[in-house]
Amino acid sequence: MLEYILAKYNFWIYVVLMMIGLYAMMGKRNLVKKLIGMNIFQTSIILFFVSIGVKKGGATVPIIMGHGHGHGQHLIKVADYLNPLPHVLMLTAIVVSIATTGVALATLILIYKRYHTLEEDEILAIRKDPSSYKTLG
Amino acid sequence: MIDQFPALIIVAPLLGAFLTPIIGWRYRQLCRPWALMILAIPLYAAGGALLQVIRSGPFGYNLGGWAPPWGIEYRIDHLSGLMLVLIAAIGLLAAINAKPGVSMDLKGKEPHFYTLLLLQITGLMGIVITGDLFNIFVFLEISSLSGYGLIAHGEDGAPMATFNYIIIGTIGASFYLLGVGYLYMATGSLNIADLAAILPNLYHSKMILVGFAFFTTGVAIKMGLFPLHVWMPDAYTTAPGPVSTLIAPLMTKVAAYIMIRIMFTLFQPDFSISVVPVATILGWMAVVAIIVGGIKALAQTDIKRMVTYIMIAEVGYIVMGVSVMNRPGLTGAILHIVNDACMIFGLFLIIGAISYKGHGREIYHFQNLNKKMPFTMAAFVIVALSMCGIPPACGFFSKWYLIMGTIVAKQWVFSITLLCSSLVNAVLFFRIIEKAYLAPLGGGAHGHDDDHEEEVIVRDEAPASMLIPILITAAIIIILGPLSGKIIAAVIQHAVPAAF
Amino acid sequence: MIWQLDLFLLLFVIICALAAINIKDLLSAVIILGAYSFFMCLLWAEMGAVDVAFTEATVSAGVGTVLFVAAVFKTVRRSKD
Amino acid sequence: MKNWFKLISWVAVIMTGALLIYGIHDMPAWGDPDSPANAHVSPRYILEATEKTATPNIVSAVLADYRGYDTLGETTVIFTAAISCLFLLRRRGGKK
Amino acid sequence: MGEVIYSAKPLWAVLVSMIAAFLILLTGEKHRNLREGWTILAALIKFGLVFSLIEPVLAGKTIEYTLITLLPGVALQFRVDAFGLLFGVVAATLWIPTSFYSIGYVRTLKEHGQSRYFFCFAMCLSSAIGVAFAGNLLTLLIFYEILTIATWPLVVHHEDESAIMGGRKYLVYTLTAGCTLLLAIGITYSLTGTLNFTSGGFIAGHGSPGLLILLLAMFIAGFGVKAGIMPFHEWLPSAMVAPTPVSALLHAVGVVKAGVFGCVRVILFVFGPELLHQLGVWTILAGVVAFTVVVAGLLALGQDHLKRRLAFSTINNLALIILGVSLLSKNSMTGGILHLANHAFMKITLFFCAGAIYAKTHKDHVSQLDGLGRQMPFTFAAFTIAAMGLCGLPPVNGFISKWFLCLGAVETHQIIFLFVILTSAMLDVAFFFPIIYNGYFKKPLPDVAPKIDEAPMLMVIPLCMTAIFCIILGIMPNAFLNFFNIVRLAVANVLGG
Repeated sequence: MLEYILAKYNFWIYVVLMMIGLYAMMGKRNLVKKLIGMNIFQTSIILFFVSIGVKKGGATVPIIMGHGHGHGQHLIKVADYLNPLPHVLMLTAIVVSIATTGVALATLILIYKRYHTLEEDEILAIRKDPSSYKTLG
Repeated sequence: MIDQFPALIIVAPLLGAFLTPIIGWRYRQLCRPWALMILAIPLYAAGGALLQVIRSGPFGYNLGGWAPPWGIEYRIDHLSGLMLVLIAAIGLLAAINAKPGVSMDLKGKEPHFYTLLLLQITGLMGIVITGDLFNIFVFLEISSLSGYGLIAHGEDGAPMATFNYIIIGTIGASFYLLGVGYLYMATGSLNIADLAAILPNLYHSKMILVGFAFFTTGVAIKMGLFPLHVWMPDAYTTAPGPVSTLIAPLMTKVAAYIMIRIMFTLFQPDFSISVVPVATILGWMAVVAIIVGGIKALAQTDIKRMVTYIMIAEVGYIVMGVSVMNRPGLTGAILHIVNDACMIFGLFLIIGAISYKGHGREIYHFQNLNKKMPFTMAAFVIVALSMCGIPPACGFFSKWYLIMGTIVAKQWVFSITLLCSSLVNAVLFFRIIEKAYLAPLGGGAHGHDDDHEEEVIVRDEAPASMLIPILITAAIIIILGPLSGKIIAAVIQHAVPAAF
Repeated sequence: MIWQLDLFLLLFVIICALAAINIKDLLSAVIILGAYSFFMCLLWAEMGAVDVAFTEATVSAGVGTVLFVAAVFKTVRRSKD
Repeated sequence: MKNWFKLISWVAVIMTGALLIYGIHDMPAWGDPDSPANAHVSPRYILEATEKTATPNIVSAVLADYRGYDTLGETTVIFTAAISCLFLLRRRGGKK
Repeated sequence: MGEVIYSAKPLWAVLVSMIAAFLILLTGEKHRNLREGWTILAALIKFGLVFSLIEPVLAGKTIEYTLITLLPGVALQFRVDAFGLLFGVVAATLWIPTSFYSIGYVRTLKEHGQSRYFFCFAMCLSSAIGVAFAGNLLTLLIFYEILTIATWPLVVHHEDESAIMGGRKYLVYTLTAGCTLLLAIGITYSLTGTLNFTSGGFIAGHGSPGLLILLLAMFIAGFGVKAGIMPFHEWLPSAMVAPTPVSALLHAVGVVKAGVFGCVRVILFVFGPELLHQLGVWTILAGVVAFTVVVAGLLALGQDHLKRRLAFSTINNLALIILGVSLLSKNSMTGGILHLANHAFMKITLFFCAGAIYAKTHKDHVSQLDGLGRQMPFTFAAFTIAAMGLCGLPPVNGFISKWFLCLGAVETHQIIFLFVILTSAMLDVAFFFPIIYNGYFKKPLPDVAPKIDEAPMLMVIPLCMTAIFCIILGIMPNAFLNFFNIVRLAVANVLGG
């Protein structure tokens, strides 16, 4: 069993991270905490993708060195280089995640301007009963 | 020219979006004509592409000249052609409609609004046109991000609603991405056509099952299928008028499109039937969605919120059509995507016009509205009848196919649910029609004697830029109905997998 | 690949993640999130995804943290949970 | 209400986790060079990218060329986010 | 069946009043005469179109027009056969007097919302003709639903509490019925793959007997709501709050007849006599409607409100029509289908009379009519003629249809149904003759004018015309419109003889 876990430990870690992130997004009442959870959640997916591209047995970074234009093409061996595709995808995913975070933070500032708090339950209370706003504000 | 249509559909609004802030920087008034002009291009190209598909079958377009599994392929088949035309048409009409609403709610931010509108359309069209799973994710995020920005600018509760939408929407998109990851891990490919060829050998792999589960959950979040709908009513109710008009009809429908793609193009139908009981689960979720959506809608007095709950029920219709797994059901689902987009669009247009004229959105505000806004209300009646499934409006025909699907599948509970739901819709809409057209209850007829002067009610119609899209949409709703036979023969029947 | 380093990084990542969502002071939480991102970069670099690691270091650990810190300064530092 | 909400989120988290763990069983061994992901599409990038695009970095080659439209989309995402933030944070009704 | 003619005439017969409806809406309240002109013009054109169809149909031809394909094997299709033509002719003919009468009625009472009123009226007629000429179940359903919706504004026309409540009840009943029909038609389509009406039915041989019986029940319930079959009749008396020409239209021309028409279509052209004999359900069906016949007659006795009494009489007579058809013998079918036409003429006369009385004197209860015959002799004469017809007395047309019904009941050896028909005639006598007697012979109430003081000519002339028609049709059933021949042909088509 231990061996089984160790064989794919990256995947296990990503599952744990994902659960942490998901829990923070759903269970935490503070909006910043939710965003932190979102970041963890997204990075865990990136970790998952990067793990897909790993090749054991001496594969290196997918940068081909020392070959001029097309010469020596026969020297390139697939097994020597890591799978570049997941890396490409994840570059996009990182950018997407930071963009989402940016927009979410902008909304966060709007929310704070309006309610002067970032706790979800307090905001809900204010929305239900606008008079409680003054006591908190 | 025709060969470049697929690229044109995406590139034109994208470039347009990049240029809009530059134009708006100095000449703010030019933003709207510019956006309209830009939006006409994809409509034209999408129409041309659809005709091309009808004439000579699906075709692909390799971006950058790289062959499909390696490069990104844009693929237009019957289903995506239809969706493209739908999105482009609704986008254009929504942009025409936006003018008065934007100048009222979003004064001084026209460039931003039109940029985000164009980006939204780009994102939605990109989702539909691309044949690459990861590219769908990218476009999904473009449309979601522009949606977040637009919605957050709405009335009082909007930022909070948007924040929830961002959190839940990100979970949805990430689940989708996770699904892509699992499929990539199992097959090594991201191209839908390529995957569809590889996958059948792997149907019993647990990775595929998990990937499929994440796909469906992610997409279900985006389309607001019942237990995952929590973000939807708040977001669409609080969004500014022109924004909900644009996003509400399209976002859920495009998500439904992704679901149909995944279940019927990416996976073969027998995967969803024999390997996973997902069809049955989805069907019962749809039943719950329809019932809960209907009940919640009945409980609302704010008509905009009511419509969002109706949308939840309508999403249930589409999912139900998918879940019965037969030809009439899927035909009905696809037809309902089109029809429902038109109907919901019409409803939001009308609500937008009514709020623009300063009338509230509560049902009692509709009193005597037929005298103030006769054309708007006439269009409302048409949309309402279509929602109740009264022929010859288009709602009847999609409902017919959906019911046929449930009958063929011998799912009687589903059939009864659909029928009851159209009765619920009748209650929902006739109470408003009654309010708008008839004298207040207890007031009595005011016609028998002309002795007492009626209070003079001045006609106060919405401006032309709002009224024209409303009337066009109403006309489309009527025309689509009798034409549905033709649409199905020309387009939809080719979109249904041959296995059915 | 050195599995001890690997394991150490993975453990650290998880500890940072747990800390980030449990610390009541939002500024510290955000800084810890930056550290989390940084450890993640190391992990990826160690797995050979240098481009991803660089991007993550600049974008997430860099820009992201800055954005978060700015937002926290503009709003409130304390959190209830 | 708060406890109820926490319970829901715990259930959702555990269900997701269970699903993920269920999926791990059939995964190819970590770092297997012959796993489908490493064997189907990507070899061609490694073999021909340098030659066809004249870039030593395969990741850049794929990013900018093979999947160029993903990158275009990525740029658009940034642009969208920037415009969204501007749209939200600029003062309402500003007269320029 | 004989040869098929392809002609757009049925389509135009439907469209003409729909076009008129929009012209009416456009013309609006300001040009009242022009607006009413559209109504009359459309009515005349429609009548001409439908009339021109009689000859070819009697020559054994069928007129077909396919508009657009809706489903594989099912088109939006008009097909005029003898039975459909009968309903079409009745509706088109009666629209003319109703139009004149309506104009008189709304102007006398200075009704509000007249444009809406005439718009909906024209839409109703359009869809009624559409129902009559529909070539398949789906087309029938489409026009049937349009009819439902177009009638609603007429029912709630007065916009007071009872009107709105009546309207709600009407909608609940008819829309639920529409859903039931939709389901039934869906099942039929999934069983047979076609929906085209065929003389003698097309569903035989598809599906198990149990399913077919369930299907028949759904169809009869769906159409029966509009036809007022008990226990689905509740909406009909409530809908009496509508203006009288609307009640006339509801009861004589359009709505309820569309329900009866649908029932008969289903019985004869979807299921067919043979299948019903096989299934052995016709006795149950006949029993249910026979029950409606008797109970509606009894309930009518208890009504003091004139229009409510007429409403129950309508329920009674409609059930009689369906009874005739469901007995499935040649004579009973002839009687039933003929009664569909005859009842329309008689009942519209009665409603016209009730409306004329109300418009003139604002009286609408039976007990208020004492001695009114002296003030309004023409109205009362017409009322008497029509009432005699409904009781089955010669020489009014009701006699002929009831005679054939009785013959049919004898033919089937089900004496109980003969008794039912005779009892209903007795009940008719019992609830109509007191009105006539009171009107002529009782001491007038103080507010009755001593001299002749009739309603406006626009109302009296139409009601006299329809009354005279009742007598002419009673003496010469083939006069003008060849009703009897059409009915014979329809029955012969069904029975394949």
